[in-house]
Amino acid sequence: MTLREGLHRELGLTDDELQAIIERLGRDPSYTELAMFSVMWSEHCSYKSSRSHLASLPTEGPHILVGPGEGAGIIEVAPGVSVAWKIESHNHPSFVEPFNGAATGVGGIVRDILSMGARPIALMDPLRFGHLDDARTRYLVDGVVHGISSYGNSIGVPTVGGELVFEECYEENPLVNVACLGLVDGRLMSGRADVAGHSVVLFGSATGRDGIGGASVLASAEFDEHSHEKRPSVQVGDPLTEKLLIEASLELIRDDLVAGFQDLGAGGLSCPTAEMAAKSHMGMDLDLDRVHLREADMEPFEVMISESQERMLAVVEPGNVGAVLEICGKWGLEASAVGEVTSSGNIHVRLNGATVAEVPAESLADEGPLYDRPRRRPDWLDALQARAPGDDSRGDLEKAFLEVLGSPSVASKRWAWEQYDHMLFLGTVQGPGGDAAVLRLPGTDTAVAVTTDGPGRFCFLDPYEGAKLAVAEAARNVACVGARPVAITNCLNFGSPERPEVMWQFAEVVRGIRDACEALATPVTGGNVSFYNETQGRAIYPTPVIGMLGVLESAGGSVGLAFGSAGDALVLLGETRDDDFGGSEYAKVVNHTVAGRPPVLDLEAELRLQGVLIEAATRGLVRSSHDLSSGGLAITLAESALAGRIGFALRERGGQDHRWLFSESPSRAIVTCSGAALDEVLSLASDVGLPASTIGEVGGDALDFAVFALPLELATRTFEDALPSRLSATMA
Amino acid sequence: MRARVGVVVFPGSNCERDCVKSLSQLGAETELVWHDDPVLPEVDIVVLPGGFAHGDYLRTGALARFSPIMQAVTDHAERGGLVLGVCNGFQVLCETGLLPGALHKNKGLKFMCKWTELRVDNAATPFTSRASTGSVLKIPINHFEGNWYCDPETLQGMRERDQIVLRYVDNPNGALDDAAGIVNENGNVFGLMPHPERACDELLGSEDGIVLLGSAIDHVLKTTPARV
Amino acid sequence: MTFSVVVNVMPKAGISDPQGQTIERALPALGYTGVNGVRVGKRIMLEIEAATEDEARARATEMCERLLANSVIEAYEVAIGEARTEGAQA
Amino acid sequence: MTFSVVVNVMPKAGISDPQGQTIERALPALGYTGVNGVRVGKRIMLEIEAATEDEARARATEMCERLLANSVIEAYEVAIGEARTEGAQA
Ligand SMILES: Nc1ncnc2c1ncn2[C@@H]1O[C@H](COP(=O)(O)OP(=O)(O)O)[C@@H](O)[C@H]1O
Ligand SMILES: [Mg+2]
Repeated sequence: MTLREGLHRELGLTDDELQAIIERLGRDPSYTELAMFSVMWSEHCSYKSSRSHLASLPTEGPHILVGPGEGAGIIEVAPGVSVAWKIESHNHPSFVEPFNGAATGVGGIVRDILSMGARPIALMDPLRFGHLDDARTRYLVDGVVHGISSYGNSIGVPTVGGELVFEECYEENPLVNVACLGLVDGRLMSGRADVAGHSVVLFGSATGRDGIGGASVLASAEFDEHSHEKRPSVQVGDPLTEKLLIEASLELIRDDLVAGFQDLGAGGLSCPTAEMAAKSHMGMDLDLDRVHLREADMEPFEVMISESQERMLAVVEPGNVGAVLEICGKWGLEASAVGEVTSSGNIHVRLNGATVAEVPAESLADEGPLYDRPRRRPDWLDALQARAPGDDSRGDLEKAFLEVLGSPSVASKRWAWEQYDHMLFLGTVQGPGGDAAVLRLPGTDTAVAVTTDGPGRFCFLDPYEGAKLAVAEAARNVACVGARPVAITNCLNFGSPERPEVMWQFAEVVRGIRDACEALATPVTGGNVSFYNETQGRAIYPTPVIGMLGVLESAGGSVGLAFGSAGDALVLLGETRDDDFGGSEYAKVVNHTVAGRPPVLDLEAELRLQGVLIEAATRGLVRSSHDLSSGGLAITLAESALAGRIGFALRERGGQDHRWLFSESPSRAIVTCSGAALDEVLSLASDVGLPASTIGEVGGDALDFAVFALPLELATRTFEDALPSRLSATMA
Repeated sequence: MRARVGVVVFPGSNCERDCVKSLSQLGAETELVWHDDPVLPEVDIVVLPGGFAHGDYLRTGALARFSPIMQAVTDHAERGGLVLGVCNGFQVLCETGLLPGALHKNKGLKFMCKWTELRVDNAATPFTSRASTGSVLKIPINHFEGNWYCDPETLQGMRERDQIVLRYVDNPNGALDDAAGIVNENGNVFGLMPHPERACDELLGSEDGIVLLGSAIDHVLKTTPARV
Repeated sequence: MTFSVVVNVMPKAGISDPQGQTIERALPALGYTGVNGVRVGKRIMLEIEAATEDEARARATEMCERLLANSVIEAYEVAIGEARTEGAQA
Repeated sequence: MTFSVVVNVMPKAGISDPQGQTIERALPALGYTGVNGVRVGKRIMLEIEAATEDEARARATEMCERLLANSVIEAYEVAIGEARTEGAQA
């Protein structure tokens, strides 16, 4: 059989890649094989541009049971209590169809967690969009949030936090990242197929022509005489089936019926079959007649690469197949043994007894191309960094404050998170709205804190420094609630890796994450790379989203951001530098500028601050704790006041007013404490050489910044109404 | 003696474990009951928990109503046994006809998860005896379809019989007469949109849910002859 | 024979329809004036095997009464489309 | 004049319809056999003021494209019913 000239290119494979496939097989691939290679060797599945860089990240630590390479990282958070933690992107599908794109993004990450044998217990949704003035953006925001709400709530996994950021650069490339936390439920699973003769059971939704997308050219290539309708590649989520998949999977694992387990995501059936077999140096025979199909007349290549949602693959001892099918049946899921593990090393696919593909599993899973793509520091970067950062004073401080407070990226995200069940499992000690969510793990007394952060503007101005700032901020958020940061997962959102500038940004970001994670002792347990986030050559800001996991000594000891009692002292921890304005919210909102260099981060100072925050929380010294990030001191004070529905008055000020109030120097936090605890808090700081000063006190019903003051009421309205009022412009 | 509670699990239910946890904490003996079972175990209280039975496809509660267990639940209710439907469970009870009315989409057309304040307007039911009439409970809601409706005559009768037991202080979803929780004419079947099981722990924000769940347990202990 | 059946389920007259109201309110901002009385319901299509059209209608009606519509808030109508013989079924 | 307009929105062929599938799977347990191909969509009824039927249709179609249907996954059809003069409007 000869392939139509150029077919591989339409499938996204280069001429060299095709040549490599032919050499590996010693012959031309069949259409089905070519389809399998095209998905397995895609950037998404093979990490061909990113792998060599990611290898430099620290991945080991005393608590890390499983690092990158499996469905999710596994972290032991207390003796015998382990969690799975992972983040994924679903950017492009959410742009095409926001509701279903986001919904199926949730479904995908949940199955990653499930594949480890963990019960998914929490979601986070870091989201980035263009400007809300644009009607299409409003449609996307509404659709994405609705999709996450609809799917996440239905499958019974609470969404406990996230981000909602608005920047022009995301207009044509919104970022829909979703992180999921799971609690290991007994036995840890792994995607392996160790024993020849074990059965391979596919269960969940029927396989349809979903997500075949680009590969649909194969249909016309192979079957020119039929006119195959070009199928929509949008996938529709079925949360009920996903919920049943969760319950059935956990029951199978609890009953010890599963030897190896993996989800079906990108790459469809090709992916878990090839990866599980390759990991165990085994092969698999698959019989496509046994795959339950949604549409009768599907081609073998379609069955092998369909990305139909809500499916899992289990490797099962033959004697257990009956029990497995029975449990699936009880939960109303279709299931069938579609093949068996062999020692051939090949993925051997048959239809009606005839071979349609027979390729080494390792060639699909491990021998994909590896690229060291050219990198070049963008030639515009020097000029950008040399420009003034947008730190001019505009005179009217109160006006500037309200502009920043009401800017969509800073304003309250209640509009989003009230659409999410964030309380299920009776573990949400601190839900959305604070620095990090605090979760008491079901059935245990252990609590963890989770947050995500990804300061795209900082990374745009300096990817290396920006990435360090991202990790530091995420760790600081976790430390604020009193948790010790222990590990990260990360989602790296970038433009096209084929552009040297983007590849340079990528390498710099990875280097920044590495350095920060090493300094903060928070290894990387896995993550996701999303390239090609660009439209007409205009890439998004390099946007690493860091998902930080922290551990608390006791759930009851966590600290929130809300001010507590009148008379409590306001203590500013850390050092404020006057010129930390590059990429700041003030520069952007008040001066419409994104330029200069990002704030300077000293990782040693950061560690000292976090140490003090954790210690102060653990000893029960502080009533509230909140880091300084977007919008600087002014916004941090306002958020804590609004959350506690109580005002404050500043007594101290430093330097020029707008600099003192809006500079975004990192490694700072505001804690409040009673007069009785004040000395101890101050000495905790001075013991480690951390600057600390009492700058005012809690009380009253005004935000009193000394240089101006305004009623709590007004600030509340500005903060709470900003998103709903902009979004309701033409919502339907 | 302990009150025995059966918590029904439909495909798509998700609050069953939370109900078990909170009720056990209050001293009840709890067990999960699979929807496909045609018989109920020996229980004093049946709980239909929150979640998305059958995905809420077609209408909330529409398919769950046909689960084999629902006949047994109906029989239990007709014998005077207590039935508590929380959120999705309330929707199932309305579809089944054990409670009047129907629940449609929230007036804002958004899912809502938030704390609400509820006024107890009838403290003389088996589910509210620990409260006093007029007292206010802080309990969260978590739903898309909590906008309760019934026809005017039905409403008239329900008001006369004080069947609207809980009313929102600040109606979040458009429910008729601010209804958050209602009972049947006998008072032994109670449906409410808010989640009392989520409000049984100060660490999570409130313990007011204990008032409702505890009342039901009290009722069982008071009215059931001691078991051996 | 197999009958194509369409069931339309609409909110009953007099019952508030938040979905319809929301669309109606959104329309002027999109430049559509002079649109009123927006009501949103469901359209359910099914294929029923039955000997006669009357039987198909009777079964569809019963399904509406018991399942497809909630008579407290919804009204339904049933329309029977073309019939096909079994063999032709997809 | 005021035209009664009906818009039917259904999932496109090839797009999975979990709701329809779930209902279909549930039916046998409720005693309904021989029911297949269940698809669930939306039915939207509205009243449009327009000078002619063609104008009403054109506006309804545009509204479908922009708001009422999601053309990525849904197909729609527009039907124009009777017209009434302004005075008779409800
Ligand atoms: N899309 C979202 N979904 C859920 N919660 C969100 C979302 N966006 C923001 N939040 C919550 O709002 C709060 C403020 O977010 P953010 O300003 O990003 O926090 P921080 O600056 O501390 O990182 C956090 O608790 C966050 O979890
Ligand atoms: Mg913070």
